[in-house]
Amino acid sequence: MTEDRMRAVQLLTPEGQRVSHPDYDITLSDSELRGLYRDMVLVRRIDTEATALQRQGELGLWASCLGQEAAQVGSARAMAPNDFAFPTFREHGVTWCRGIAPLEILAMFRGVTTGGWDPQVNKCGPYSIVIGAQVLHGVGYAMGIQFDGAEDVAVTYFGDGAMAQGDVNEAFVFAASFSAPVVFFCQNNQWAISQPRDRQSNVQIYERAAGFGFPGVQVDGNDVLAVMAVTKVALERARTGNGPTLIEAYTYRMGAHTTSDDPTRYRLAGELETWRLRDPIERLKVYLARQGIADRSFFDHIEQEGEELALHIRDGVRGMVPPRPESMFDDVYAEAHARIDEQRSEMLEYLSSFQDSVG
Amino acid sequence: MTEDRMRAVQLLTPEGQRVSHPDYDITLSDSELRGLYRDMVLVRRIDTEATALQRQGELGLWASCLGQEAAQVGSARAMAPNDFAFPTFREHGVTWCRGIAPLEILAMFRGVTTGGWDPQVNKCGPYSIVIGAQVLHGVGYAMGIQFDGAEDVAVTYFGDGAMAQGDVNEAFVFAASFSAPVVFFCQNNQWAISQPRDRQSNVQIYERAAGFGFPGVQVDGNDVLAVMAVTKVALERARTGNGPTLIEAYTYRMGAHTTSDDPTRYRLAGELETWRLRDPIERLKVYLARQGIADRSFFDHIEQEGEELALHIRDGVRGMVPPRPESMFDDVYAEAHARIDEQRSEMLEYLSSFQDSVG
Amino acid sequence: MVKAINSGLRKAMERDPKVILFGQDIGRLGGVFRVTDGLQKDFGEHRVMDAPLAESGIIGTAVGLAMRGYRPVLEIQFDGFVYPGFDQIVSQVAKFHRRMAGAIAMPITIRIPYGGGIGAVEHHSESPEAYFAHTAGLRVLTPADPQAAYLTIQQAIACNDPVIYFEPKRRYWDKGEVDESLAALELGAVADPWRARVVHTGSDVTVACYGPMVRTCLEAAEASTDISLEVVDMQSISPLDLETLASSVERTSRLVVVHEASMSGGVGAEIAAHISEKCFYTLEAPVIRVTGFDVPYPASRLEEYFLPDLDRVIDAAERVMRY
Amino acid sequence: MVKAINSGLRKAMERDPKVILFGQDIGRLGGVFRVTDGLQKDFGEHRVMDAPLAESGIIGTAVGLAMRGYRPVLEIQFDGFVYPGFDQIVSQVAKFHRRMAGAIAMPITIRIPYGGGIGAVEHHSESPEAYFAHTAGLRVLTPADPQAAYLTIQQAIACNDPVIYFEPKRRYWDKGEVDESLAALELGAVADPWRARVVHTGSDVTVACYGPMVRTCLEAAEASTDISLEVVDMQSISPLDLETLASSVERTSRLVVVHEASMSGGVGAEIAAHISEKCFYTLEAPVIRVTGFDVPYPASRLEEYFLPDLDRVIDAAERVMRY
Ligand SMILES: Cc1ncc(C[n+]2csc(CCOP(=O)(O)OP(=O)(O)O)c2C)c(N)n1
Ligand SMILES: Cc1ncc(C[n+]2csc(CCOP(=O)(O)OP(=O)(O)O)c2C)c(N)n1
Ligand SMILES: [Mg+2]
Ligand SMILES: [Mg+2]
Repeated sequence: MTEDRMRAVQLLTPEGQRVSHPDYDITLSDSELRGLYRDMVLVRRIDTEATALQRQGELGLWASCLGQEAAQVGSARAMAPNDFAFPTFREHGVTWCRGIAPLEILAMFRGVTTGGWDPQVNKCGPYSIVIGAQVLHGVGYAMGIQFDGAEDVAVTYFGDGAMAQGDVNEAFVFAASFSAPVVFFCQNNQWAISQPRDRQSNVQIYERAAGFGFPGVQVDGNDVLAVMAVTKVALERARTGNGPTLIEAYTYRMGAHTTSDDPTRYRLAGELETWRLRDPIERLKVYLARQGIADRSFFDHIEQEGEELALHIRDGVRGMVPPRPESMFDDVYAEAHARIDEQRSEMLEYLSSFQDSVG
Repeated sequence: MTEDRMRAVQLLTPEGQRVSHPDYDITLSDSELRGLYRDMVLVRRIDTEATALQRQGELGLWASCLGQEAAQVGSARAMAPNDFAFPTFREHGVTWCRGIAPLEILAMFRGVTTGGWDPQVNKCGPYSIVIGAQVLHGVGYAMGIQFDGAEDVAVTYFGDGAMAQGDVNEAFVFAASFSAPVVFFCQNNQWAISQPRDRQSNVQIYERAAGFGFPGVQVDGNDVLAVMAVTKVALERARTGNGPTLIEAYTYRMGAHTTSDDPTRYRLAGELETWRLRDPIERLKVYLARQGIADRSFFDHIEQEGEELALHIRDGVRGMVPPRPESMFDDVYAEAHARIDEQRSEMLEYLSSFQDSVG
Repeated sequence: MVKAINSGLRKAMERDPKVILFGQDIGRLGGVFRVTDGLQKDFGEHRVMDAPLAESGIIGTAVGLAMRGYRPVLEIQFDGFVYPGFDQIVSQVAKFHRRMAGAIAMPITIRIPYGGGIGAVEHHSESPEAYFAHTAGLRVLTPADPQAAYLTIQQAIACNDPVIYFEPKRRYWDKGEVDESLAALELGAVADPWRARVVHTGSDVTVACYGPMVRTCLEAAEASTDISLEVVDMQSISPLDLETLASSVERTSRLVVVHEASMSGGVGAEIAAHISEKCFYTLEAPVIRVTGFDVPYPASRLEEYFLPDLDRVIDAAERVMRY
Repeated sequence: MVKAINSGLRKAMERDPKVILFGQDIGRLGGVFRVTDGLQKDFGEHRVMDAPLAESGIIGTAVGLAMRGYRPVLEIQFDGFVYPGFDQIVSQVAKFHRRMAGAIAMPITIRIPYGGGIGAVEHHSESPEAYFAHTAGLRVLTPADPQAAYLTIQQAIACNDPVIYFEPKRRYWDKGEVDESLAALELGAVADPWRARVVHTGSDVTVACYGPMVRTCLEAAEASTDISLEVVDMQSISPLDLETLASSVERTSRLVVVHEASMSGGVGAEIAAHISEKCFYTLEAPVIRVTGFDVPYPASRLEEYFLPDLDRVIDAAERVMRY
């Protein structure tokens, strides 16, 4: 662990101290810095609220991003509007930054839809659940950027566990082969459900990249400034035709894998304590306060904004209209399909037979 | 190319000159050296004969190993009897060294069987056609060796093209994770059908290993001594509990991909000429002759043995009995299966209806 | 049922030291459904192994383990995650015995929690059994109740052929008597896993079903007052015991087939095609299928409309009676 | 037929600059069957791209290309090599439109040379169409002759849904008139790829078939003197145009279904189940299936016994006539 962190790029220590790095730096305006803080706090508030809603039976499941706010917000805020994000089911910080409404996300976890937003509007793909699959989509999208002669970049998100999947490694091969403008952003949150990262391999994740022919870099994933700095460099590299980069954001999943999980079965409480000291939000807060970039009233204001957001979410989730039964036949095909039409009619006829018998 | 070969371990130059290497060496008796020569010549003879038989319509297909004899023989002869080989469809040199009768191989290419030998007898798996699949089998077998507390090693063969497959990369992950006693032997013959190796990635194949947490080494694949030396080290490493090694044998597919292929569509004749000068058999022959390890009569004798083998193959292939139609129901399941029995009877009944009408 | 499978796995491991379990999170966590709970503790890390997150890797290495004489029992975490391992199953596991001309067997059991009804997110409620039932070289089993699960998991593991073992996850928490004194491997014809079982006798309509739908059909049989339903639990999806089913249909002369998977090309098609052929003169009505629709599994708030339920089964029975 | 598909691809590429071809060895080599011969030369390396040797990678990147507005046409080298890409097809390509609530389409065509009869080695003669036909969200097409191939490949590419396009490789070298003046996308009902085609009229027995078996069944129809066979080329395997088939069966009252794939759970099961239900009162004999057996595709010297041929089709027709 200590050794790992030696290699990780850091610009802000856990104690909120700004440090320098020989290769990476970033200059942000005060309002940008406050913006990052706001993003992280609000994302955490959404996360807390969703966890609560799941406990109350309002959501079927929730996958918490607690502790990973800096990795997600820092990388997503580094992106240009036309860059495209490919998230997994845990990237609430990413979708937040891309401008996807939190209720769109919660609708999926409530089970009223399997997806929803138009990826072209916010340049953000759907939550991917099959581990690794979306990484190939990102590479393909990046190949498309290249063919278009455009300067956008695709950013694909995945976890430490995903590094084992064939799809992720094939994505590395294709990206290298086509020198595609893609950033591979791996959040190493130390766990793939119950499987600890360090049992999978004796080398660091970022080291995988070199053997595929592109650079890898490890960044302190709880340091929003470092994450942003490193991501910006990778984006620039891709944008200027120099191909992919693998970023390993070294972070920690502070919550359970999902609300169905019981992490006490496989990890020690002490580990969580250690990581609490590295909380991504706290360290930025200390820095902002110490530098006089933000004051009490700012922090209170964000707190307040969070409460309002939570209320909005709560009401929104509870008020979600259950989908019409026959909507399951929508969007299966983009063009007319006889079998679908037939089955839809059969269902409607069957359902109306009940109404008759009731009426 | 020149740069590549700088890194490749070499003990015998294309001119048949014995050279030394700081990390690898090998000492072989004269009879062992003559044995390697004999293996390579006979394997090439089998290969030539099979190609001819295919042209005559006796085989459905043939995948030639021309030019890869040193890589195959050198690695396979490095193995201990209880080590286990996992070949692809091109490893005729490997199966030869494992003691699989050439006619067993040819039976598959003739289409009278989809396989045959008992892998336990010669410790050699079937020819694998789906690219990359057998590499995982090798890792699993190696895990089994480990659980048994045995000291055997699994050697998996695959090509440069296979490096792109998810299965091969997953095999690297599993092998590293379990520190399995396996050697990954990649014959980089510069081509995956029409796709040249150097378009796939800007780094060398052996470099892939480091990022998975085990060593990779590049060897001159046309130098049987170097291949054997490097393989022996990798085997020893695995045998003593130190896990996998990736060996990249840098070689060349001198023939077409298979007898169905037409390489003139995608590669220049000059390339072949360059590689002819690096012929694996010629260089050992020069070395043996120059060192007085073998003389004219030995070479003639091997030539003669080759002719006899070719004759044996020719007769054997032509004399192969076509399988009984109902044999397609054999070995689908190891235990009784009602549906299979039913369909077998139906087939036999149907076929006998013809005999009736004829008789 | 979770407990029954757990006990069955334990029995199999006690019986044969070559039986090893391999899958994601099956060790300390005991699997996301706790099916392997406590087994790593009791049998050690070499016999209950957590695998890296790669299904093709899990199945592919199992082929190698089987070649080395092991009897791997794999867990795929959810139905929707078996597809990355499809190639290894279809081209390797299913064909290896043939490719080796019978010289070695592939006694691999692949456990897959499957089906819907638990309010899950995408990819967690699928019924992919038809893909495997269409694949020569594989066997496919699915238990309907805890007792069957306890026995058939042991029989699957003892079988020298590869078995895809589909566990109906919505029935995981079903309680039921499990007689652990029964010796699974010595029951012979009494509990032949490859035979269908008549689990409810009736005279008007035969209802063929398997896995999660057996309980649904039994409930329909209880609830159906006018029409007498005979419920046949197919149990083995491949090979299908169509003989037992046909003899039920010979008595009732009507058949309804029920499964969760989409209708087109589902296992019900094979059952209907076969029975329509073999019982041509007996059938007084066409075989009717009650299944999921030909759409991707819907969002969970819609699953009650997707999944066949008691009403739809009875409705179908009424329809076949109308002929 | 190779030439016809080549021409169809060329037309599609000329019509829409977003159409790109992606696959192993399709560039300079022109594909192992030369289907893409000359296209890289004429359209450039960006529109006809050689892919690394990884099927999941090819299909997965195509999803991303489609998200970027491209219309990828993929080549899988042989039937037996589609399985490593199965997950991307089943969980991504098939479900993406739904997952995006219709916001974007997945106009991906996956070309797969399939079927046996060419004396090939293992994995080169398979008929995996049933897996895809059972998967909601996909369409599955297979042409039977050069003219159909020329038209339907263009229609498949123009379709906004993903289409698995199975090319009957043993018919690649079939010659036949191809009228290239026909505008594939404007033919409408005249050449609707989703409708079955009656390719030979007859009065006694309907024979349903598709792809490579159409020629076999046509030959049977020619050879059958006593029994008059009506041959229906299903053409679209998903969705199946069972309406057209049923109306033929209403005339003949007998049906034989023919395909190369294994019988159990094959497409023939769906056809037989459906027709047995819908034509219950018309059928004078059970629907009989003439198919490959439930074994892995055998060594090539056995394939003549595995594959349905003229004799087996006529034999089946005789059997249904005997009822
Ligand atoms: C192909 C596949 N296999 C298994 C799963 C079940 N699963 C969901 S999340 C997860 C662990 C993922 O770990 P990691 O990639 O580190 O991401 P994290 O959950 O830590 O964000 C597993 C095994 C899945 N979703 N997809
Ligand atoms: C999964 C899969 N995809 C495609 C093929 C078709 N194919 C056979 S050999 C080959 C090229 C293999 O190249 P390489 O791995 O370098 O081995 P080599 O042929 O050079 O020995 C391809 C694409 C296959 N056999 N398996
Ligand atoms: Mg993780
Ligand atoms: Mg090669």
